[in-house]
Amino acid sequence: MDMINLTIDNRPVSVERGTSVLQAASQIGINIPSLCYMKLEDLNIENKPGGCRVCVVEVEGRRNLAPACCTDVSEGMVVKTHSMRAIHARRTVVELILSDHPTDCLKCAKAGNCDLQSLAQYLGIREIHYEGEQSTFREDTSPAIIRELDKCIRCRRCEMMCNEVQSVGALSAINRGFNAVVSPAFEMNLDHSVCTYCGQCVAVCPTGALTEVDNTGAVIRALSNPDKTVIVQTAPAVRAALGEEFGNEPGTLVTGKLAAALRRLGFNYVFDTDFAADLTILEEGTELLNRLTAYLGGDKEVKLPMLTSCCPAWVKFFEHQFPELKDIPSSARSPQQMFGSIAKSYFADKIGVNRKDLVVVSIMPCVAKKYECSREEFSVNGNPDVDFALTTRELAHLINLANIDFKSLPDEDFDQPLGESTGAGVIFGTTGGVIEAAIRTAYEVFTGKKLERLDFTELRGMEGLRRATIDFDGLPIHIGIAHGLGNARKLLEDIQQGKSQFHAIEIMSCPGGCIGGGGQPYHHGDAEILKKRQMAIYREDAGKPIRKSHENPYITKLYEEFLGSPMSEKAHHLLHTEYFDRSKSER
Amino acid sequence: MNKIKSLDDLRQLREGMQAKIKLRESGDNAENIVRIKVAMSTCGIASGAKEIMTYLMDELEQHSIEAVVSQTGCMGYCFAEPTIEVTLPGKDPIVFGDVDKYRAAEIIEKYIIHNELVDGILPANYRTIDN
Amino acid sequence: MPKIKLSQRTIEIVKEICSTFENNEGELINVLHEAQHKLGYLPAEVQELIANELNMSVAKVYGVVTFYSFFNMIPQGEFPISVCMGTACYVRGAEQILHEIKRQLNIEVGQSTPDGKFSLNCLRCVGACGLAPVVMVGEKVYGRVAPQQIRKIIAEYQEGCVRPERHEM
Amino acid sequence: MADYKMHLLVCGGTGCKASESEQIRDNLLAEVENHDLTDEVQVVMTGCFGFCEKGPIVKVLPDNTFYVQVKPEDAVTIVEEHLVKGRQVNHLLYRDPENDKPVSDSKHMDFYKKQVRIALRNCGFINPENIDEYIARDGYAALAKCLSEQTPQEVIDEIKRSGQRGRGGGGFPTGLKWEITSKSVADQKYVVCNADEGDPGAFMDRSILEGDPHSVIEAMAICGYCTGSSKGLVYIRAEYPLAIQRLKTAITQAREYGLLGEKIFGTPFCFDITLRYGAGAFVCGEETALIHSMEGLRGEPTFKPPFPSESGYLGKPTTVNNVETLASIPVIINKGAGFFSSIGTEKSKGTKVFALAGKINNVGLIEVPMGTTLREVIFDIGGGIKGGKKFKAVQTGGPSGGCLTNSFLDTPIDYDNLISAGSMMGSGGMIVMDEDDCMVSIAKFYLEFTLDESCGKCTPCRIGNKRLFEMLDKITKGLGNEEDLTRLRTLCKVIKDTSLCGLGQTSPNPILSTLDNFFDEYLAHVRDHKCPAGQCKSLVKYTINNDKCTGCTLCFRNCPVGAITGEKRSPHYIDNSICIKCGVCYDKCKFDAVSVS
Repeated sequence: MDMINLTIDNRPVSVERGTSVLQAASQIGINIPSLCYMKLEDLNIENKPGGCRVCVVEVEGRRNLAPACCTDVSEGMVVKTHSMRAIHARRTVVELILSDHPTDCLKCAKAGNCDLQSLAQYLGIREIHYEGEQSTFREDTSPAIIRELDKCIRCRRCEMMCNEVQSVGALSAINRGFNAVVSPAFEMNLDHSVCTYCGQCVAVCPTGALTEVDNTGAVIRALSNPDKTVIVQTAPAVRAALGEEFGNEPGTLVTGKLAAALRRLGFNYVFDTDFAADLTILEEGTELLNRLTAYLGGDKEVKLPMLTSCCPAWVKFFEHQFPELKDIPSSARSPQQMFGSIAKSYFADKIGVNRKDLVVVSIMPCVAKKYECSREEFSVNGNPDVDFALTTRELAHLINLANIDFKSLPDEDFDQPLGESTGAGVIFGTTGGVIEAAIRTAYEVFTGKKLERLDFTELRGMEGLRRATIDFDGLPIHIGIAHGLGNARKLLEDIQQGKSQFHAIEIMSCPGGCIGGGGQPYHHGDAEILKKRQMAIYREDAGKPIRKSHENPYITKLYEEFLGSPMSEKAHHLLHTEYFDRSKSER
Repeated sequence: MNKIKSLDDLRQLREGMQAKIKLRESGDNAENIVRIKVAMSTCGIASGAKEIMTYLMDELEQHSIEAVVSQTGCMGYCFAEPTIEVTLPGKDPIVFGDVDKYRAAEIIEKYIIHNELVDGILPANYRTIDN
Repeated sequence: MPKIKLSQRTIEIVKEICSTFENNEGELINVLHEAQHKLGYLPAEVQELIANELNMSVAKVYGVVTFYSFFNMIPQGEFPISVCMGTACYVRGAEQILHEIKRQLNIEVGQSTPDGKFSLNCLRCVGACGLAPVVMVGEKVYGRVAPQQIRKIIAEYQEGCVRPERHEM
Repeated sequence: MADYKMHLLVCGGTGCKASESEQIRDNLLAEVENHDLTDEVQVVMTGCFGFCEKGPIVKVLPDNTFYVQVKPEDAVTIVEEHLVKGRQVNHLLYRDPENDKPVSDSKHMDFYKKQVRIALRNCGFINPENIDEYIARDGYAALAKCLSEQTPQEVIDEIKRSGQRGRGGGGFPTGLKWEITSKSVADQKYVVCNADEGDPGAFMDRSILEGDPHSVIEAMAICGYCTGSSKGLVYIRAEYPLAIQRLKTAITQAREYGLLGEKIFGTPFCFDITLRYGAGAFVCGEETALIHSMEGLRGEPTFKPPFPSESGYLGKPTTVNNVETLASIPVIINKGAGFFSSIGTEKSKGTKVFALAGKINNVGLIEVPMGTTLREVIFDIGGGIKGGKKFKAVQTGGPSGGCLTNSFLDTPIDYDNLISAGSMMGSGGMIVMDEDDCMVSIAKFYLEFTLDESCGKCTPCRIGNKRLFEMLDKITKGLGNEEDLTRLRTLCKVIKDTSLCGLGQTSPNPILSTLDNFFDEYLAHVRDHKCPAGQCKSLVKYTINNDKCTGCTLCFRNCPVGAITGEKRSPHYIDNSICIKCGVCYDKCKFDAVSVS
């Protein structure tokens, strides 16, 4: 390995060639503040425009200060990261940013979580010497995301996520100079763009320029209305991340406390989206087996590979970008919507409540779920199956608001019947989980044999594109997995060109799957957090007594009492959906 | 148009072309070469100034003498047309009258090449229009 | 933003331009130049079409269009007036010239007169510094312009002039 | 082809063309035909002669007569008098400003005397649309020499020995730049000619491309040979239609002759050139921004290293050279490195082209040896200040440069001297200012330009320059205070220190240099709220002198905003709350009754 020796702040350090000064400094514990720079290790995500100029350092022999994030180390380099010259420049640069930033921190959604705020505090900025005109932009509210570009600091992280990682292309830098900003085409609102609401822009925005639509107020109103029965479902990835908002180490599982907190918030029934995930497996798994059987029976019309459809951002992505492939994904609704549909039919009947008086709230790691529950096809006579979707962050906020001491809560269980779930439902929260859950069921149904090994490690991991072949008792089933829409695009292009060899493909929009969702506690650029959440999900699965969806007794009961069988007419009506070509529409 | 395939092709083309813009090069460098002005007024032309000018240009070319031959207006020596004014580098202009081909050849041979004086010099009491 | 419907002919023109550049994303700027040359300006619908043809995002096309001052998203006047704001022109009084044109036409920089006859823009040095200050009307250059001449220059175009050849959307 | 006895060269540069030089050419042609002289007289449209102040220019050869400010109708006179009767047309001759005597030969004009033309060697001499004329002037001989006699490294060594540095502004040694690309290993490399000349008030590159496009093409091919690249791109401003057209013609001709394309001069070397158009973004003069723009992206710069020489266009090694740099290359090869390095100063060799403009008598394009003093350029070549006013400052280096005063007049011009004087070479714009120019306004003018042209990627340039501009604006409106001057300087230094690219790193130079050299003027604005040059409108007040005003009502009738009131035949009065300080009343008053304070 080619090692480079240099001196940082009078300390010798030896690092690999190609390391940046920023990384080299952090290896010896020197923290150089930065703002636009962001790197998600192992996910191949890096934002390095060298634009904010906060990380400038003094490099001996250079006329100007150098940005530590983009300056590679070189032999014999002498760097001063905290010389007075560097500190002065850094403070001035941050003052300049603040001079073009609203000072409404008190009511900013990002207060306390804002990188710019922390930086200004760290640098001890008490006065802005260069006041002047501020750039102003129209606020944009879509069903899921709010853009307040007055707060944009042009770090370009959102643009990078939207284009390079997600390949969505809803956002681009526009204009130039003082008026430069990141925006959809023609400065239209996001809902007029190809935006999928994956929320990855929100996940990486260092300030309050991009935030989710806040539904806590609506939920509070519902909870305080005595005429309403308010029930809640909570997605698998939430339990692996919520603790972070209360000071727990990343990767701490808080399933029991989560249920307890929701109950204390006043929800009448505390359910689990994992239940609906098990249901999804039965529907989607059955659909896959039907297609496979037809295919093996010589049906050339059958669409293979089958693609998963539980991720709403992914659904919107292919509706915009690959409308000609819209009959390839499974027609199964997402777990959130299956839950809503069953809750407002089966469960409402069971407890004798009119669907109009039943409010279904979901807690999701996702901002696209807000958009998903607003889709017209997921409502009956204008009444949505899921009324409100809150993000993990919003829930944390509600818990704090209600003065619930989260850490000291006892562990409680979910309510029945929609709270029972298997390990298969849990792993929906991470990339590779849906397909693993599907295989656990499909294998047994298809082969009629009991699956001995439940952990399909070949399907797990953080690689953006993964492939594996599972032996279905002599029949090799080829599986593809993609997380991040940019990776998904590659698989779709293969399908378009007829090159795809897969039978089934799992696609999740967010890097890491739902654990890395746009509604999760902010990772602030630390990819380790995502990995720890992923490990937590698999831990939860391993600890579950039942780990195969078709063995969930309440699912069996649901079919017996209500749905009949997977893919039955009733199931089709309540649990499946159709997709639309959005490539030409006014979006 | 033929392609230029070698250095020689280029050289040939250049030599051919140089003659065509030599006039401009010489103009730029007039002080250091022979300058001849041919009076080209009505009487001059009537007495054959045009032919003399062409003859001078050809002859000079033959002798490989770098020179600028230009036309000028009436010098006022109508009695002695065609008249020409010859300026050698570093010398005052001298005007020759009654220049026919024979005398032109003589002027080139004697005055321009060997710097000997030739008969028929007109008194230099006129002013060229340049001054 | 008001929607316009592109004529079939316009669509063909744009598609043709894109295909001369082999529908290559890297040729975006050349495509935009050509389209603006043929159509006079680049409305949103044309940008959408170009994005589609070059298989790239509209946002990116818009990002490029708004980066370069040469590209226009609104139709220019029949006679676009440009005032050179290069240094040589500036020190020889370009500001007064600009002010006078604004006053005469009663429009600001970047706007067109209500009758669509004139539009006003500033441009960087045209390189005719010897003639400073310089005003261009269409392709015609007016040098050593004095504020008093503006009325006369504008009058030249007020009536009876042939509209420059341009394809209608 | 006829053997012409006379050549009429008509300047076809943008400036002269704007003054109808094409009409002049057409009229000359018609007149030549009228007099049956088509076989004897050749009329040629050439590139820029440089003496734009006196354009349009017509030069008659072989007697080297230089006619200035020719009008289309003068064509008749030139043909009848000069061509037919052999008499120079006196009233079209240039007059020596010293003694008003006509000077017929351009060599004797002060404007040309001190010039040494290398990059401009063919401008105003050959027909740029005729490759033969370029070849006649040793064109493509340098390329032939390189291909047939020298290895790429030998050529690079020759250029390194010549000491040539990039003429685009940075002054990076050309030979070294080529060497880095030549040593980079890649399946494809590129040669890029940066013709995105954007400095306001600079038109060197445009003139070269219009007047001698082949010199650039030849040099690009030589660079291709040296660096191992077969593809050349010219990134040229779309605002230069004439240069584009001439370049296109030249490329076509070079291809027809096989001087571009496959197997040039029968050697294995292949090279061809395509054009890319800029679209009005000054920052694209920065090489990384230029490369992004060529790739069809927003022209935003990226941090260097990696330099384009290693990773440039499409990620491949790319040599980016400025037009003027390239135009000198064939001369270096033909005449040898020694010839080039014998001209100039110790660290800056050769000549430099400047675009001389502003309040100067002889506006134009000049080429002088490095080391010529500003005084020689401004007073000898430039003929001094217009209208007998006093010299105040000269701005070099465009928006990246600074304003130099009297005390720098005897400084020999080279890269290093200009930088230590607080300015820079830049691409070669030189704007002269006189006593009527307010230096705070000038600084503001440049800042406004940078503000307009900043790409907006990095904080210091995007927001910092905005704040600088706002402070200057405040000062020119008389709202500034002395503390602003300190803050101005502090912020300037941080912007220089922290900006991403050359644009931001140099954008404060116009402020810093005027703060250094004209601090009193700034002080006058902030302390006394006065503009000594009388240029800052907010600080100017127009008043009518009661004693002098006759009540003629001329000012009243001309005031665009109705700020003037008064009865006929009695003194008028200006309401300063309405007055927009346009100065019309001042200009119109025949009795000198309006005064400015």
